[in-house]
Amino acid sequence: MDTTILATFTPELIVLGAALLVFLLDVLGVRKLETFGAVAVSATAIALLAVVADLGFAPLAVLRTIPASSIDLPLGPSLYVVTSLGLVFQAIFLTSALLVSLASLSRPSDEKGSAVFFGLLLMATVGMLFAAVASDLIFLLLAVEITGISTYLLVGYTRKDARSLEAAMKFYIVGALSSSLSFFGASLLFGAYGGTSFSVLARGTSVIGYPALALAGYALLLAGLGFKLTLVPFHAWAVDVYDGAPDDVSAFLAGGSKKIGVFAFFLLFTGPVLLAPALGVWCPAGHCSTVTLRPTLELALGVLAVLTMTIGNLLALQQKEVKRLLAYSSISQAGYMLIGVAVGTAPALAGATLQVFAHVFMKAGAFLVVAAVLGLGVGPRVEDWKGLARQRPYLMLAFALMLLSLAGIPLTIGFVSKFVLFSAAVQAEGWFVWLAVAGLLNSALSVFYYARFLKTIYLDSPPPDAPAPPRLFAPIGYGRSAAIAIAVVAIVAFGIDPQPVLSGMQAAATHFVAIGA
Amino acid sequence: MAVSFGIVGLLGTRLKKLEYGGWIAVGFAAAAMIVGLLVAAAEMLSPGSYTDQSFTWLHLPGSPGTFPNGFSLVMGSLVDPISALMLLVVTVVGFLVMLYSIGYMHHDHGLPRYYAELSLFLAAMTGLVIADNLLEFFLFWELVGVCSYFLIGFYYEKPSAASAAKEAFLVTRIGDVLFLLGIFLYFTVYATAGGGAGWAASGFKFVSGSTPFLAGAMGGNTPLLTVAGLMMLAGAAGKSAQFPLHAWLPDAMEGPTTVSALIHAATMVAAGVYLLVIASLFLGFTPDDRLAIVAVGGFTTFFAATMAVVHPDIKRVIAYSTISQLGYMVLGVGAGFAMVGMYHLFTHAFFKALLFLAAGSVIHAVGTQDLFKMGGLRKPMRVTAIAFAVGALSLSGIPPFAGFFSKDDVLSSVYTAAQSNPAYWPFLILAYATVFLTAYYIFRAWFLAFSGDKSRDPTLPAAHEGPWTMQVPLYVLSALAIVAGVLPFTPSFGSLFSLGGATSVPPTYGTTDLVLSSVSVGLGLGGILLARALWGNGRVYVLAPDSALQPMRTILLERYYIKAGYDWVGLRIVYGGSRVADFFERYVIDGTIHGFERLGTKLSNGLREGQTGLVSDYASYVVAGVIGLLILLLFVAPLIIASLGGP
Amino acid sequence: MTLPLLSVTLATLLIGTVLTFVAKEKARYVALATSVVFLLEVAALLAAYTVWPGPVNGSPGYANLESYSWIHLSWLSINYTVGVDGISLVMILLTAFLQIATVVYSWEETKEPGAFFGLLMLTCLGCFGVFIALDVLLFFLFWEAVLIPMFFLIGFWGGPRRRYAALKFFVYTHVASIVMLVGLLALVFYSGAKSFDFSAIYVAAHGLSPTVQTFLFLALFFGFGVKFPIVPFHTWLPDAHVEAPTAGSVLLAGLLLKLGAYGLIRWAVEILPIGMSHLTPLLYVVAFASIVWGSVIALAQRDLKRLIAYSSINHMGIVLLAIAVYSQLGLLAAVLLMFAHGVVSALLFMASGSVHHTFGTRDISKLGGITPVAPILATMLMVGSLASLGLPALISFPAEFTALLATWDRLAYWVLIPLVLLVVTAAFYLWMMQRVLFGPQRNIPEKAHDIPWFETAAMGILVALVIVYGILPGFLVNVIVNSPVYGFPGFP
Amino acid sequence: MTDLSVASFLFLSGALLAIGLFGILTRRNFILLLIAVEIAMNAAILNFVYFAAFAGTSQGLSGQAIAVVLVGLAATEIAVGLAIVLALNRQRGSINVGEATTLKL
Repeated sequence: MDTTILATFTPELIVLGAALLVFLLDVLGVRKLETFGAVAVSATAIALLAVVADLGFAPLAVLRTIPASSIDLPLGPSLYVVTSLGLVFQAIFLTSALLVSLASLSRPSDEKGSAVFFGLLLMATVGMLFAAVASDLIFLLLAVEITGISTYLLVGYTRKDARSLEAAMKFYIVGALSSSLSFFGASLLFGAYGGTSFSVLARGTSVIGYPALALAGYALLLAGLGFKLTLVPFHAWAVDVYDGAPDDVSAFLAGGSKKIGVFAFFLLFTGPVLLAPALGVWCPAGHCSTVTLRPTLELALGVLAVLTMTIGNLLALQQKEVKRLLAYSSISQAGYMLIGVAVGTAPALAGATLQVFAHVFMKAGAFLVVAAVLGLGVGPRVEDWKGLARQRPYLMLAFALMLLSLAGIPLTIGFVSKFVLFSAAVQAEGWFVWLAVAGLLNSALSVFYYARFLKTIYLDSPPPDAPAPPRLFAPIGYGRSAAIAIAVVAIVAFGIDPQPVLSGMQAAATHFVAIGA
Repeated sequence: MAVSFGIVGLLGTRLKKLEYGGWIAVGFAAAAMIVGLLVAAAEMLSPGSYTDQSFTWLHLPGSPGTFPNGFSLVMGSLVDPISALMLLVVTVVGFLVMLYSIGYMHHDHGLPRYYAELSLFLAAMTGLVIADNLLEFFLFWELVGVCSYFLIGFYYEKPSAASAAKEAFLVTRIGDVLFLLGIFLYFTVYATAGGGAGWAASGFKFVSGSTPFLAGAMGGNTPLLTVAGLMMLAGAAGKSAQFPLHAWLPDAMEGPTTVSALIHAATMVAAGVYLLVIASLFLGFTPDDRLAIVAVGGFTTFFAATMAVVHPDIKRVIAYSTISQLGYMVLGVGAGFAMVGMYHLFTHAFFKALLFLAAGSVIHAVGTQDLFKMGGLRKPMRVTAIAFAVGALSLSGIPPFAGFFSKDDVLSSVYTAAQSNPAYWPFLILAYATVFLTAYYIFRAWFLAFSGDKSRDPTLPAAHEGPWTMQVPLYVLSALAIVAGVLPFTPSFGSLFSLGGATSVPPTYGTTDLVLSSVSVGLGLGGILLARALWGNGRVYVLAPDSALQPMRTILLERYYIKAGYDWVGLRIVYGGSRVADFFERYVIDGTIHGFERLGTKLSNGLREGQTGLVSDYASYVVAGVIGLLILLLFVAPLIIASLGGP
Repeated sequence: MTLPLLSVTLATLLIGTVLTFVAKEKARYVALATSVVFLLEVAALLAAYTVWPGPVNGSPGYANLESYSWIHLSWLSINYTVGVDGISLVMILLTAFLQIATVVYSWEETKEPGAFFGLLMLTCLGCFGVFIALDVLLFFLFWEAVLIPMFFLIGFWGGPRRRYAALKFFVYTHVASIVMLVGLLALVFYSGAKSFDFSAIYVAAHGLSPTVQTFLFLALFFGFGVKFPIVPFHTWLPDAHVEAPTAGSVLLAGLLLKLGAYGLIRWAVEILPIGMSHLTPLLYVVAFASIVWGSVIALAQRDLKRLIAYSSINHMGIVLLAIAVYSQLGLLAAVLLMFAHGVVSALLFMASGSVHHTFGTRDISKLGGITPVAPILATMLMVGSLASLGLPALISFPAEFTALLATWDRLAYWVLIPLVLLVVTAAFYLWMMQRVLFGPQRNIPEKAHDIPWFETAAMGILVALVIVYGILPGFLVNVIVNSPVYGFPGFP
Repeated sequence: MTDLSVASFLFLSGALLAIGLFGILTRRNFILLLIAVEIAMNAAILNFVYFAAFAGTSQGLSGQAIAVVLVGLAATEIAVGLAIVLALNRQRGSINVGEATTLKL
């Protein structure tokens, strides 16, 4: 039994071990950033291979640690369950961690606190990996907490920069608040159902005859986890944090850790509860009606999705600073993902998953490029980037591709993911069609600021009197170049032919939807 | 054959840049004339025969209403008696005018353009004449229209010329679109007729297989047929400057006199009448149509003549007389004797061209068109004076000049028709009154220009005859203006006055009814005498300022304010309306867009105000969100879902 | 067809576009070469089409059909499916001609030539793609690929108010294309066709209830209509035209407006005839509104480009009318008119562009008597205007004639509306010519001279087309009526 | 037991949560914020304990166990919070969050 547990948690253990190794090395007095980086990169890479193998990717069959027979089993009392969709998310999480640590290799090798950085990065990843196999609400929340706490520290790890400390502070306070909210919500559910296992939630037989209790619990969980997913109105922290945090950390937050929220939403609001029976009669304002969880939640999710998309884009419309612009855009992107959760059908989940997958490359990639450019001494404001395409054509080409993908321009993965997502919404019929319309209108809106940004980079010319940044033509380092290159290749390749990933996600989603049964 | 003429014209246009391009154009015109003569001769040798060659231009798919199985449009050439006759007129006058131009235009610049456009016109006109179906007819119809547009605007630096050209195009355009509708109606009529399907398939040709025209196939008095006829009339009215679409022709005199002679007297304006003539056969006008045609023709005849009475400009006088004479032709067709209209068209082409060319050589000599400056030109320009006189006599219908016979036929044909339909009487009277006016105004012009011993305006240059190229056409046309009237009496030539193989309709009514003839001749002579009394021997009859006729005179000079009315409608109503619409477009429809744009920017900045940077605020957003969610989930959502009829 | 001609052509354009972008100063040569090759390939396509046996009756089979699976899921299958029929071929021919003409016309573009010509190429590429795509996603992909470059063309090579114009153009057309996309998706999923393939949708759509068909058609009509543009969603057009660089206006009027009409025919009319039949009155109203509004407002314009823009609205209104009457004749007329208007409006916009940079203004009330100074330019403008007002023997006449005939056949005396408006159209063109070409010379700049060779060449090509297809439209007609839609059951 | 008592207990924990939230919204002193967060957290813990006693557990974790875990978690959070406080204090010599508003808009 133990061995199977260990086998099940191979990727988690690898990454955890790597984290501990990093801290150990630090204690042993190793100071070279490359060392820690190498550990992180290799660990995440190996774990990634393992996960992909578990997904049934034939060439890696030898690395397989979980037999197919024990994947996508119906929910039981245990704390964890391995679903193929969970594995897909694990792969996504690991990819983002891999990209970031790869890029971080290019930071000055004598940088202080690099061990802390990589260690915390790996710890956060561990949390995310655990969340992906959670089968119990508390287990899930604890995993989320692991990630949360690590990322609080990650944001402020330099302990010098005032901006990043301020960011860490805000992140921490809002984060702590949200976690207490989620736990309170969990406690209410515990009361309502007499348990926190998803199987219990799925069965939906309430111990205490208050549908209100369950509804309130879910409401609080929506809020608490919505913080992770930067849903409006729980988004305000994100902009400041992405702005203030060290650039590579922003990349990880936007591209990686935020996605944990998406899967948490999948677990809480789609799979298990999809088939949950009616909660019972609930009489708000003297008007009684039988409350069924899923439709009620759909409404709330839909509202949140539209709010998030629209306000996120509107906020970005007039934004003048690069990192904040990207932050706002990632808020709106979260809204798109939420459409998938609201619709809740297998195609929708597949679409949302693809969107998450795409977002890793688009957003993390974009932040990595920003980190590189800021490293060149270019200013943080959009107008500082005028005509940058002339000096750094390739870097800017990569950036342009990422922006186009974020804007959902055809032949990029961003387009495919949005397209699948919205098609799924339309295919689900009913009022979800309007979610698709809202999403499309928003993507139209978003194109404005992306286009304006591109125009600044490509067609404007820098003010003649402004002095050229000192290290304008300095190399950006192999690790970072590699990471960016991977992102670009992924964006274009999957943009042209998403079939390989998409079919896998489709299958996984189909199983996941049936998990509640 | 249409092709060959097309080539003629196009070659003419090709030769713009060459030196002596004029002579080349003349050469081609001569060739055209020879062909024309040959065709006519051939036609006379085998009376009533017709030859038709055509190819399918377009084969169109079906349309459920009228053409379920689709139909064809063809291009071809049809040579039958009447088209041969028309061909004759066009080519002969065309050649003479070309020749005349050599002398008349020699000191103008832009000659290549002139000859090119004139050749193109000749080509198009011949094409129109020998078109073997209505669509082709319409095609060339429009082409001659645009040629006239170019030639009226030949002196395009003159604003008046440019505007006259525009006006001509526009007014005829009104007729044309109605004509187009007429064509649709005609298609419908035929496609639904007995055996119409085959007809449609063969492209609605005037000639189908062995049957010449579908004469009377459409007989009867269906409303559709009536409307079709009226539309044809509208088209003809536009081209032939009949009331109320007449206003453009006088202004068209802005073009060179040669152009006026060829296009706006002899050929193009006659195309309208030609259309009515053939339409009277392939469509068969209903009684209502005929009455409408007669009304238009009769009224125009008189109406135009009155305006000619007072006008000081020699060319405009002739222009008004053209409108009036076209009225006679329309009258003849309307009366039910198409060939009579054709007959008058035939003679009129010659004597009106003659008049214009004579007037042209006067203008060429003295450099003005104002009759009241001329005078005493009889001595220096004997040839011209005689030529003009011949033309004038022919116009006034004095025997034995050509005009007498044809006009007399028109009158008597209307008289004949009036016997059966009293509604024709008023127009018959108008027609007779016009005979008197015609004689008066044309001889007023003659006396003003030629009588007396010196010109009234001493500043005018010493007059002289033009070169031989200008005189020859005068001789020829004078001769024709005399003999053209009697030519049709010869059986072979008369056979040209027949349509669709119907037996020749010898235009000989007038000769049988001496009373009518003598009345008209008497009126004509009366007019001449009055003109002589008032204007003879260089006299100028000045109307007393306080005379009761004064206001009438101004009305006539102002052309009954019809042109002014058109301009007013065009400017105030149409243009004004469009300005209003434009305003609406810019400020109402567009304004909303601006509104949205500003709204977006405002929203964006307003929302960003919320990013205060103070963490407590962020926390408060979270709390607010929680409360909102609780309300939503606990109260709003259940109610909504319940109202939607439960989960 | 063993050779995948369409894909080859697409590849040519793609490569050409990329090369043009990187070619910087030499861009124009690359662009020209690409366009020429493209034209040759189109000629080959036409040749292949003339020997094409034709579709099996009632089945939407298309020539040069190619289909490869692209994205395949349990609930949707997206293919790379391309094919042509007569309608798309005629449009493709137009694209090829306009591409060459545009490239030649802007031969001496100096501002960022690489990007400029690249964007021109990209626009044409997109249009070509739209015309060959037989798969919803592919279609939408190319549709967007047209939108973006045009946005940049207007926004960065345009006139003083270009930012606003570009924005407006973008908002209108993008919002419209979103509605269109939703409509198409709904069409796919509601009809139960799990495939985005045209023929699959065509077959499945028969199962839709009339109500659903009507709503879907309405969405599609709006989506495509804005591109037409239909009143009252037309105000983006004049601004876009006025501000766009000449080449931009040419492609805008010549091709982009046709995309709307083509899309409507291919994705709405052919698939949802029932839905259309329920909306015919609406279509008629909109069409008549566009016809009237277009030419009435044109009468009030002083800017040459605005005038032509509004006359475009009028002409596209006639196209819509011809589509709305829904008869074989009407469809033929619509396509013919699309082709004709494409060529003529391109010619007119080129001419007005030349007027602008030769005489420094496009304000009709300021211009006057340019004929002696620039006879060639004057001739071009005159031919364009005469063609546009429907003079026989010029390209528009056969189209308008058939369109009006089809209208007469369906709507009887309602045809008087377009007929009367023909007079108005003639009025403003004649007025414009009188003011601009004729009359005394007014503020002619000192160094004003006739247009350079490349502009002459570009317009010469179009003038040749105007005359050739005016005299011999038979070729186009035969190509069009050989389209599968003419074999569809129940197509009157 | 009756639902009434459920309501009363819920009222208690709810009040606790409210107090915590109120503190988070109104305090500017980081330390006080930490305390407020703790109070909010304890509301949840209290719930678990109470519900465990009331409803028992059908399967999975027991309420008491969860409560214990959460206490530990809360402690960790506080530790992290204090770390940030220290850094912040060293950095700008104040722990007033009202002064740390350089990142905005």
